[in-house]
Amino acid sequence: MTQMNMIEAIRSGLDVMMDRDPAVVMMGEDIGYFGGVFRCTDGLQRKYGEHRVIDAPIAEGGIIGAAIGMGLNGLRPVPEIQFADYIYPGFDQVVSELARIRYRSCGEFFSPVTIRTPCGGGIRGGQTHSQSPEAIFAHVSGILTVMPSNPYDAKGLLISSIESDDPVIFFEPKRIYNGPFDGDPEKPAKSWASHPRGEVPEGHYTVPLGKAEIVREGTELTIITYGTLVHVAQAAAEETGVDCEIVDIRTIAPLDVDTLADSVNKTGRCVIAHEATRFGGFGAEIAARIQKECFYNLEAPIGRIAGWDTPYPHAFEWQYFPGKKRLAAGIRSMMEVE
Amino acid sequence: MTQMNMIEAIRSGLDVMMDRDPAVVMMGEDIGYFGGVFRCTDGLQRKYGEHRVIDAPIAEGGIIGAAIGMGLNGLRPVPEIQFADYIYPGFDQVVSELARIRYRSCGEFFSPVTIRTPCGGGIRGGQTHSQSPEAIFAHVSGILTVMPSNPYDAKGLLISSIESDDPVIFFEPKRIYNGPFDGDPEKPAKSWASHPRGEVPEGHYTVPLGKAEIVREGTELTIITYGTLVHVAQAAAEETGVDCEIVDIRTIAPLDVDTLADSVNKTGRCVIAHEATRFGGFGAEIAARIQKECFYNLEAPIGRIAGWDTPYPHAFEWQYFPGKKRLAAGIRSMMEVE
Amino acid sequence: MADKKSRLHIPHPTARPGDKPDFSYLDLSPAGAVDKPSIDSRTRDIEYLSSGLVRVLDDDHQATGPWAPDLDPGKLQIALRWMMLNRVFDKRMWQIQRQGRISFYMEALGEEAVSVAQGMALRPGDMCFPSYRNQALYMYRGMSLVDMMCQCLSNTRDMCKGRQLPIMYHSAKANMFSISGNLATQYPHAVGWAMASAIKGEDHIAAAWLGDGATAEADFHHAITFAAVYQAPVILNIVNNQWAISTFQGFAGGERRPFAARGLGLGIPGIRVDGNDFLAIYATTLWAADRARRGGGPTMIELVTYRGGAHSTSDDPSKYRPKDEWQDFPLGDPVERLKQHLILGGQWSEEQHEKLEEELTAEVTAAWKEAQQYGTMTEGPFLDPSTMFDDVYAEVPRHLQSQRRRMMEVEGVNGEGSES
Amino acid sequence: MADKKSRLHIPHPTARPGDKPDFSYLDLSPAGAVDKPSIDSRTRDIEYLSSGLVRVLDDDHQATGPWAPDLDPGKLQIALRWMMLNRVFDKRMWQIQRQGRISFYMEALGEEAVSVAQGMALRPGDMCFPSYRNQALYMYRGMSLVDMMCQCLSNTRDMCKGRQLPIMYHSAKANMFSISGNLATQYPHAVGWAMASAIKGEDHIAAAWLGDGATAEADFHHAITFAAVYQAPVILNIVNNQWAISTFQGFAGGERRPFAARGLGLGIPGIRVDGNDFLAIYATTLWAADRARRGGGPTMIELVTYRGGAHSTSDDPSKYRPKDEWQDFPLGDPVERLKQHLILGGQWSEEQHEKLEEELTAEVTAAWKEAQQYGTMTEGPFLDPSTMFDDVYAEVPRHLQSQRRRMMEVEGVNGEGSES
Ligand SMILES: Cc1ncc(C[n+]2csc(CCOP(=O)(O)OP(=O)(O)O)c2C)c(N)n1
Ligand SMILES: Cc1ncc(C[n+]2csc(CCOP(=O)(O)OP(=O)(O)O)c2C)c(N)n1
Ligand SMILES: [Mg+2]
Ligand SMILES: [Mg+2]
Repeated sequence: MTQMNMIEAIRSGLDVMMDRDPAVVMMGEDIGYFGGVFRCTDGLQRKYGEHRVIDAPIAEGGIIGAAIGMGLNGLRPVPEIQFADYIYPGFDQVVSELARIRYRSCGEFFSPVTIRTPCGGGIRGGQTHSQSPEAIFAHVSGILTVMPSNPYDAKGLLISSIESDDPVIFFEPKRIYNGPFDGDPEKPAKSWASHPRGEVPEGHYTVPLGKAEIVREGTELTIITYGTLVHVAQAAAEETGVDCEIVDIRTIAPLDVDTLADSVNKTGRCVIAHEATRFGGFGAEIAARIQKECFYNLEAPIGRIAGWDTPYPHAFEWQYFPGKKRLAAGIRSMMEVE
Repeated sequence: MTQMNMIEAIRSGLDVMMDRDPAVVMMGEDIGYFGGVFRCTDGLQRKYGEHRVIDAPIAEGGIIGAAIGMGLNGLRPVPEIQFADYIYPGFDQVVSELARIRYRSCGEFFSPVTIRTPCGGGIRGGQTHSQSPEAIFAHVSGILTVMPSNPYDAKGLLISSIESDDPVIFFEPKRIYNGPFDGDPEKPAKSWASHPRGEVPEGHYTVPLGKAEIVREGTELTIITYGTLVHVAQAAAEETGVDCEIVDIRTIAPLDVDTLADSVNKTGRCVIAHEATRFGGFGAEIAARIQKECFYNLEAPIGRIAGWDTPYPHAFEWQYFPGKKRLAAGIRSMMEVE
Repeated sequence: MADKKSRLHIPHPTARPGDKPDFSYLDLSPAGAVDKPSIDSRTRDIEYLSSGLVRVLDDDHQATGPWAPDLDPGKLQIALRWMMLNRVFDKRMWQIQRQGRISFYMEALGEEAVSVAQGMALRPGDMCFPSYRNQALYMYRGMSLVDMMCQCLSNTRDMCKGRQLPIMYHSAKANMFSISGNLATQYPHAVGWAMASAIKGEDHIAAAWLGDGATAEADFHHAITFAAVYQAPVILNIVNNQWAISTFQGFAGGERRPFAARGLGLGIPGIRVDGNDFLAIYATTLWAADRARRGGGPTMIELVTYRGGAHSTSDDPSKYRPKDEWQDFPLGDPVERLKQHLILGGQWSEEQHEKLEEELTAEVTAAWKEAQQYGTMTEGPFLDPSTMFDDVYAEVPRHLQSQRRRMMEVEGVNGEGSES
Repeated sequence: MADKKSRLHIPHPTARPGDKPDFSYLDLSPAGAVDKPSIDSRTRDIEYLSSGLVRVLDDDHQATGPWAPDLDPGKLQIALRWMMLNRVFDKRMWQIQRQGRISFYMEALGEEAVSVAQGMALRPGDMCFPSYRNQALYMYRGMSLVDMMCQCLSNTRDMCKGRQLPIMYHSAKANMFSISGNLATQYPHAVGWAMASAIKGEDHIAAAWLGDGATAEADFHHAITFAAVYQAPVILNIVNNQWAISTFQGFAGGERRPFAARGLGLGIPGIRVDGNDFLAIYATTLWAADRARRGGGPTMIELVTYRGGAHSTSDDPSKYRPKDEWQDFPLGDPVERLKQHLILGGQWSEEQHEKLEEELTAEVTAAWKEAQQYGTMTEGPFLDPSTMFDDVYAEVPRHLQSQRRRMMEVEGVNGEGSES
């Protein structure tokens, strides 16, 4: 076990897989010689060569399209999209091709691509370096959507994703690359060094896809969340003193409904939290399922705390971000419901 | 008043707007000389000239990108995307530009584009001519998303969309272009001729954006739906004998929550129906809101009847399509809940 | 605004319904006129290949010039056979669609030489990323007519298990990729496949096809950019059949420079070839394949041809172009030209031709008879609809298992339709 | 697989950190060497413009050759002033970012001639679609330094009301479009804008800028396709500063043909111009603008320059290129070259230059002082956060009104945070 931050854990996951499987190749903007703008691929080109860690033209659609073709020819490509905000030019290749090839060819062809991309705000990136577009991928059948919340899961889920024969969109919440962030930008940044999930095995291990994790047990209210908000939820729970159970869904699609429903059936109250815009966000799908599965046990309507239905503004990112205050207020007001 | 089918109503709406406002221009694949693969623009190039009804290269991203530029220069472009399944190559221009220009320039720039595109299945189009991608647009702040269910609304909503200074994605459910379809493919096709909403004024009128309509009053259960499913819902309601209230939301974003909530608060039961894949579909957002607004009046969990979470298969479109049988079964089982 | 005259340029085809067909816009070279360079040539030294028109068969059906390939008559007879089969097959399937027995069809009328000649010039280990007008590639690479018909019928033997529109074949065994409904998406796949081949140090190449209209799509640009940057061993074919549904090739930017020139700005050589000249296509494809195999990188090939029929069974070309336009197409009919070439050489005769046509017709009829035994749209056996939940993922996940159960219940008598 | 050697071509820059800079890959022409054709020329007759390098200022700083524009010294002094202002401004803003007083910055070091020369060659009614390195275009078109600084500060006078990253200016009044974070998206906008101008029968043209790296994006292809098809009156500029963050221009396909050639396949003429030569840029831009205005359609201009600084304040170029590479760049420094040209003509002196630099520094200092009065990141006045709900739509819809109320409540003391 070593202490790693999320960048190191992701790099370690890539390293392990490149080492084990010569079919694993990477391609992306600035990922090769330079090692990536967030350094996730630092050193890997030196180690595995520029034919396996490939600098790419600035064409997200081309990166994904070519990666699909590589996957069809026996490779296991792990392209990087520099920011999730820039995945849209490749959206057609994801929706119409990556997600569909196995289906339309009845399994004769498939392309086991894992697209890594940093998402989320809180780094003063403005509206084009802060988005969390997981909901639009979750709606597309044929791909898996994953978002880890800590170094241990990041590496384990990444390895599972690369090993999976299904295509995966792997979102990396960049706000927590360097440390768990509890939603209070005024406080000094914490590092992963002192966090139990910053302890990461150096070798190969997996965290299963499609399995949520209860990161805090509680009896009064369930918070269902993922990514950066897992840490915000923990802080908000502490602050309110409410005995919250916190579930980190980890895989967005397919969703581990049972773990979620069991928790809410136990606590009777549910708050869903994510950073993306609320309207049509992934919280809607969770809420729709939970009200169905837990109808007779719900003591209050399910609440959603999310980014506002606006773009992510540069100056007001902390007003936009569903931080500790907003979450704590949501928890408190839900506890007032009889 | 004339009887029009939905194609004629849309064409009439375009005609009225092109006549009233010289800034209205159209651009799309095969829309000009040929009049569109669904004939929605038939005759308009002859009438308004090839500089206002413009045949375009096969590049959906280019069509939307150029339309945005035209809109920035005082025109009011109404591009057509031949099938909603082909809007994805233009997704980045919609999400990152069309939806954002007003916001990022604080209103100094905006582009009043209305993108028309036929959606939905039931015409043996296979998985790439049958999709209903409204949910992924609904999640994007800064654009409106509209889907009419009949000729009268189609024309009135289209005129409102074109006149709106906000960008609109205007989905046209192609299965009901020629007649209201009740979800039973075995029955002879009905035409709009005998339908009250096939009566369409020839001139200018509007149907307001953002307003749902109660298309059938009832007391026992509310069906919230839009597009083709409005007609399926009516047939299913008849078949079950349950006194359903049916709400046609018409505008997907922004959603007329009040009308929906009032209805469910009255009936105490709610089924949401749409053709798109259920997981992460727009029904999730509706369900999430309804459980919130109507929590204390709900007598049963909200149900969602939707396309399965698979691509839309050519041979099994009627097994995929959430037809009368599936809806009726959903209504019945919900009425069994005490 | 209304009082000023628009200065926008709008491309116009040379003829519309009622007009006399006019192909004066097509730049032609006589057969044999275009030099054949060495495959080591630098792009800038062989730019002439993109503006001339490589032709081998002259007006008298003689093979002539430096590109004339060394192919024995037996091979040419085989080629003729595949082209004829393509045509006979298409004709029958078109009728079958008109009878309402399949939902949709697309024919390759007038473009048969493209698939057959290119199929023959490639090696079995090369990977093809076809468009929907390359059915003869599937045939040539071993897909049976019955299998193709069963795909169009979405029946129990359909390789696509009813999931795809007719004509959207695939065959991993034949190294033929699955056809997509979305134009141009296969182009970057071919480049990525070729990159992988290069990474693995193999000498298989990839080839991709799309239409003149589809060159406007983003994926065309992505593909040529990646192909140029990494010098991928790939052949990028543009089948310029003059039309994209109702839109003539000027709307794809073909008014000023041939499509073959599209990659020049990235250093990709382009060859403009007579797309109805079997020998010229074969020769240019072989040249490009050799070049790619020896590390010379991508080549773009524009195949100048004409869409002899409607775009698809949903289309009516009499609405937008002269009815008999094809008859005036200066590059003629590919089947007729190869036939006459063989006759000229004494290796074929009208009688043999007629007889072969009858044989092929009988073959297609027999295939159709057999195909129907696996089910039609109206008569069983029918595909099991529960298979629609397979292959969305490598394994059927729990939520699809439960949706499958629900679907079976609803389709059954005592259905109940709430969500799973 | 592991035992075979990869055949994939990987582009390599000529020098990496520690290496001697090596610009031998750059094709250069001497000043005056490239002919100036008439604006009526057909694309195929002026292809040479895309491979040569249009230069006016020779090594002795003399203006020479057919492209030498007729510009009086007063105008050149003004141009020099704007270029120097750009540089002084950038330097200060960079420092300010380093002090943590703005969140981000991007400078145009070494590329100042592009914006100033092109700005001067266009008319005020022409519409500009800039990239993030065209700050001098905004300056030249009348945006005050204070306004630009306030934007970077996201303060109460920020034209973007705090919504955009620093440097993402806009000005409708100045016909300067709003900068997007997404590369290349502005390219089709410019073409659409120009199409609208043509449709309306106006003679305004549009101009767009993007970098060498961004040419790989789909929107580049869309833009050139639409521009070619409709002969839109637009100038499509590619600022080839050799680098895209850490990636040299070979990864954008620049190894084999100049970027200026990218439109040739569609019939769009391309001009390759010395991007550090004010006079050459001015002359070529004027030529292209005339051509567009008279109905000649689009022109592509590649401006060959060098990114003198880091990509942005988040970047560290010493990681991927020789530290002093810029010093060896054969086209020199645009400011220095115009300065020497003026000195040579007796219209400028080192003293004047020094004095002007001092003046400009003072001007920037004064502007910074003023800008801070409208607020900084740490000190008020602050923007009202409730404005973040404005301008999502033309009018604030009900759901955003209620989210705004909720936000104000939560930000207040007795917040409650459930959904609206
Ligand atoms: C992305 C996308 N946009 C639009 C269509 C609709 N469409 C199908 S074929 C076609 C015309 C294609 O023309 P071309 O590329 O010239 O090929 P051809 O049919 O002539 O062989 C169009 C517009 C599509 N299938 N995919
Ligand atoms: C769609 C998109 N992809 C990636 C990025 C990240 N990015 C910002 S600038 C840049 C490099 C651009 O290089 P170039 O086009 O040469 O312009 P330069 O910075 O050299 O002026 C990249 C990759 C982006 N902003 N948008
Ligand atoms: Mg075509
Ligand atoms: Mg650059």
